Amino acid sequence: MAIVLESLAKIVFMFLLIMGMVPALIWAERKGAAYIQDRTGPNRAGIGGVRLAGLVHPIADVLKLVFKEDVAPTHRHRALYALAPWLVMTVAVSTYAVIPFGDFLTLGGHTYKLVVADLQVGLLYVLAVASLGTYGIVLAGWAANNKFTFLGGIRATAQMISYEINMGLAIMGLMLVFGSLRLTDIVAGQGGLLFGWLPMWGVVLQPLGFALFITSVYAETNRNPFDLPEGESEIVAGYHLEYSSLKFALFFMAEYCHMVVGAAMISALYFGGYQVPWLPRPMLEKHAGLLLQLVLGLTVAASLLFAVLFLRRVQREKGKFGDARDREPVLGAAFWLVVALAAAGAFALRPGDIGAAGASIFASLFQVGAFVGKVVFFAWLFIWVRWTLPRFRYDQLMRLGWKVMLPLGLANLVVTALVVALVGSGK
Amino acid sequence: MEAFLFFACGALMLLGGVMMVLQRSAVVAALWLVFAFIAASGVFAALSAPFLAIMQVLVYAGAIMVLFLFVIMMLQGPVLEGERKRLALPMWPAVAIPPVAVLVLVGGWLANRRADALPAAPEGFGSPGQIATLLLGRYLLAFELISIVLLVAIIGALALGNRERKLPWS
Amino acid sequence: MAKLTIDGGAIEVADGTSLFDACRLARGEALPHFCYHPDLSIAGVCRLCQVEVEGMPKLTIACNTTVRDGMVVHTRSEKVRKASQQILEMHLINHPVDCPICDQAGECGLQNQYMAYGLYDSQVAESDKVNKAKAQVIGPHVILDKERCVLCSRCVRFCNEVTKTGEMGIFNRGDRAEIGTAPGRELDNAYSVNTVDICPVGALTSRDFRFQKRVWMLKSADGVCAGCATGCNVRVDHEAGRVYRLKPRRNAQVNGSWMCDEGRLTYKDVHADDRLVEPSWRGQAVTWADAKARLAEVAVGGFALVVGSAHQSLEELGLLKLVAPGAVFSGGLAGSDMGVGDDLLRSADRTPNRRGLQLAGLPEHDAAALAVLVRAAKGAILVHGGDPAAAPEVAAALAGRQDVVYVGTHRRATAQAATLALPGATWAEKAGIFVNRQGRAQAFAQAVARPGQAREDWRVLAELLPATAAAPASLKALREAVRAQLGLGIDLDRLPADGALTGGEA
Amino acid sequence: MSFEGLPKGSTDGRRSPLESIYLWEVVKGLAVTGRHLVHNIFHTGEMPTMQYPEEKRVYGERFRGRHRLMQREDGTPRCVACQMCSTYCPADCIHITAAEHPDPAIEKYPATFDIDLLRCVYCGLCEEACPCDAIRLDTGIYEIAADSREKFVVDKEFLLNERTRGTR
Repeated sequence: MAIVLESLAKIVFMFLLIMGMVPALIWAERKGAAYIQDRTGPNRAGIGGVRLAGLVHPIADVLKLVFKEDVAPTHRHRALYALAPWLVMTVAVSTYAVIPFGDFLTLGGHTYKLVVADLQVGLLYVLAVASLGTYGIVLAGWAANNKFTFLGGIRATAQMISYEINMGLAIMGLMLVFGSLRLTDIVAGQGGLLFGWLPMWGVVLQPLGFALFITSVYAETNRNPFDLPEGESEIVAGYHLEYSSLKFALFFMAEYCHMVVGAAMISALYFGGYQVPWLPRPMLEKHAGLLLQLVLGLTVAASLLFAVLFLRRVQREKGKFGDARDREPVLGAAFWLVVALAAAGAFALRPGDIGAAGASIFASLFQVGAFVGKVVFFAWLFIWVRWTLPRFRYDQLMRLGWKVMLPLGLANLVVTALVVALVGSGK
Repeated sequence: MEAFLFFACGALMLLGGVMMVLQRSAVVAALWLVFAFIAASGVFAALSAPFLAIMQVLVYAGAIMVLFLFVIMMLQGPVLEGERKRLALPMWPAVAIPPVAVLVLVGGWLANRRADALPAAPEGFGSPGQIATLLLGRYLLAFELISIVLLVAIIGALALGNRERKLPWS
Repeated sequence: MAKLTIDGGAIEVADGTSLFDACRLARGEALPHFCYHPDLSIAGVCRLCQVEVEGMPKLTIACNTTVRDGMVVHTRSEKVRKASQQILEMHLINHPVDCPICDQAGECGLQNQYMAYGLYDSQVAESDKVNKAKAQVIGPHVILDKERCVLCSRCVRFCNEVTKTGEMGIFNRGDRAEIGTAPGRELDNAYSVNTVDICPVGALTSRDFRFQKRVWMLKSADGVCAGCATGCNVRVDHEAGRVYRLKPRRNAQVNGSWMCDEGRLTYKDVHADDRLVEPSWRGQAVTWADAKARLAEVAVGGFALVVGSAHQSLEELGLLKLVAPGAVFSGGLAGSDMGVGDDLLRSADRTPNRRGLQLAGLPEHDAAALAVLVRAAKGAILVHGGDPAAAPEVAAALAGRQDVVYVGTHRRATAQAATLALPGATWAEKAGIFVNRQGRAQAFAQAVARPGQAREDWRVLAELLPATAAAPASLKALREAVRAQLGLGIDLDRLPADGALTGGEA
Repeated sequence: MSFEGLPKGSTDGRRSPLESIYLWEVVKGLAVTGRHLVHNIFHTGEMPTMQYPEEKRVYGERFRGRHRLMQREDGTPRCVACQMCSTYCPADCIHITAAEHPDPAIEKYPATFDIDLLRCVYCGLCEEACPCDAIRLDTGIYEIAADSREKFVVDKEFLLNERTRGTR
């Protein structure tokens, strides 16, 4: 029974993490795109005049999508049309099962591994589940019985097949280096230092593999510059053109879930996952108190900075709107001052001596934080790339996949195999 | 637990297979086949062979059937008029096959139930390492021969598909 | 014959021709003019048709000059152009130029000629103009605006020469001269709106058409007035499916340039509220598909009695004969639709095609005789057009019968009495031929679209044809069939512009 | 097409080896967008975006906004229902029915004067055509929105009233 509860807790944690990141990412996408394009971005929806720089918009979006009429084409294939969005969403979420979000957590003398399912063949599981994601998109395109969605589905199939192979080749190089298909092994293997100073991350050991992998991940998630299944300019909105309301919301969420999965995979495989460079677990536990104080100190400084920024806005925009929105900078400044005070209070309580158990928990949390930080960065990279690069043409996409990346992947595999055979694996 | 998983997945696999045969629409039939593959992967998992289970999904469901679906769609286009129709009435008895088969299976298992009927899987059974050792050690020759057969098959398919045109090497 | 040179070209015309007509022939268009009218006497008051004749010391007006052999005439010389310009300017001195609110704008002689020859910058300030009475009601159909008048005297001559009633005259002198009705008189003759037609400016406007539509928005179709047996040629002015007015079309053989006021208002019947716009079965509206099914029910044994009407076109009457070869035929109520006639244009017979009825061989019956026929009918009855049930005897005979099919345009007594009423088209909504009291076959064209589900009558009748008869494929084929059936010697599909006589004056 | 003025590298169709790898170019692109992002985060006030309902762009005096009907001294429309505007209107959006005015000096007035604002293309030909200066597009109103098509059809009273905004 305990194992069920433990798994359940981990599943809930992972699910909440992803679902929490989705609205945040949507916000980052919209606001980031706006700032990159010298626009203001979403700033209208607000609660009592507080707009949180557009953060209220995802909530408004959800409300809108929930209450919208579900318009569906008459000539659809009913069952598959209804199935497709759930398939996409399920596949997007279930990938997380094998990704370790931390090393372990010791609570009450019991050690818990911070991964939902530590599969022997975790890496293959990720690939298998990701490959099933194609079905959702293909079926959405086919069942809606519309030429444009259909073309989107066709594009998605060909694209996914092409890039899955490259993704597998890239991962095989990594597998050779770390000698395991178990994701926890791979992450654990990235904790060491190369030549005594360089973190032994996947990206250092497999730079070409990393380039191939990240490109394939972008293609697999259908994100720009590989979002041809959507291709607004030629096929309107591709496979999800005929979906509306909650069904559309599922596709939309699934895209961001895929992004988080992709980001988590990149950080776990090539950027050491939860590993903090130069701070291995024993070091973390040893200097836990110091680190905690450092974190609190930084929090105080950052909150004060934010508070000052808001106070400047208070001064500058006094009575600009003449309504509830004028309250916003005041509330912002107050909030950050309270945070700064709270952090300063915690700092003053001298958390330096939190004991061995506390140190262990702190170390685990710190590692989880490091993992989440990496995931956030790579998720942001997805957005950043989207608003930087133009979309590929379909023939370019195919040429890149089959004529450039496939030979490179094979070469990488051969070289890696030779080196591993000569030098020995990272184990 | 394993036995339950085995029979449940087996039943689902049979259901998938029968439904695939009964479908009028090629696309839906392909999907039922995918369903059967995933159920087969469950059977492998129940038999303590996770590598095979995952490979079943990855290779058959994730790659081969996607290609099939791609080809079907390319040739056929969006939903055809007849595809939304239900199954023809005389076909329905065929749907009864999986439950009957499951009943027979479960009955057989119950009749011969002995605690030690199923030998425990040896350590490392079905792991990638073991399979690799087998494939690249004991069965290397067979493995390579199969590879050659597959290669010949691919070339043959190309030759047949391109019969009208002049092949570059002929 | 006189040979003369006009604008450098030689032309030969009959002796006694006016120079105006000779110039029209030579130029291909008429000289600018206000007062000249082919069906009125020559007044020569507008001075606009002046031409230069070599050998004459001054310019001369063409309308009042008769051609002479060897004349050399210039109509486009600088001198003529300048004269036209100056005369037009004079006409405009006291003209209010209220074209935006003037109904004549768009078909105004002053406007058109001023655009062609005018002096565009007037030398007269608006404040210097002599103001006269505006918008005076001078008769039941006509409104007078004295300011706009250019004193061409056409209306005065019309009242004196055509109707010989003499209501109108020009009063006062100089720039105070103005048009008006004689003291104590109203412009109330039966042809009064013709003055509006001939008025070259907007001085006389029709009360019926006033402000209804700007004339440049109207489209026209050539029609024949269905108001009486005279068959005046008319122009049906319509826009967006609605007829706005009828204007006479010149046909020297029938109506000259005129038509009566009563005939002008016949278009109102086309847009009447009681139009039959959908098939109706026992008073319930049904679709055409249903109506066809019901028809098979009613006319299961063919028709025993077919009643036509003098309101229908010649083609329809001819087709009627084919619908039920063995039936008893009637031309409807004899002596129905009679009014007051006069010796100018109006006939006492207010049906457009009674001669056609006679040509088609449908004898008319009085109410009692028709009632007897109805009672005697041992099969279904087909009534096409007209309203025979307006006569109480006929209505009584029809009452209670469940096999009466009516094809017509209005929901009147016969439509109410019929079991199945099918909507046909009025004269404005179909093409056809009427034979007038002279026996002259005249074609009219379709002007507007049919309302609701109404169809062309001949297409409706073609549905009723027995299986043995071939339905005509087009109106052209139908005309040919009718011509052959009635033994007419004229091509009904290509009638001359002024009609063709079918034989013998009535 | 002329390529004059463009840097040479972008016109000759050949790429340097570094450019052909593409990845380095991606990084350069990311640097450009990143620069904009960071700059905008710290200089939110400098963006050219207008906060629309609060801030409004000032249009020139010749801007053609929603129509209005001019009045005589007594408040009746100047329009004499000559239908020049509806004749000239390329969008066929003006519908007038004329009627007899009791004053023979005015003679004709519009009984109804409807403009379908959805059909209007704001070309201003109606005010060009009007002989009485009765219709003008000088209100400067451009916020024309409503929740039903019927509300976009505005009538004489609406157009005469100087206090009306947008649509009905």
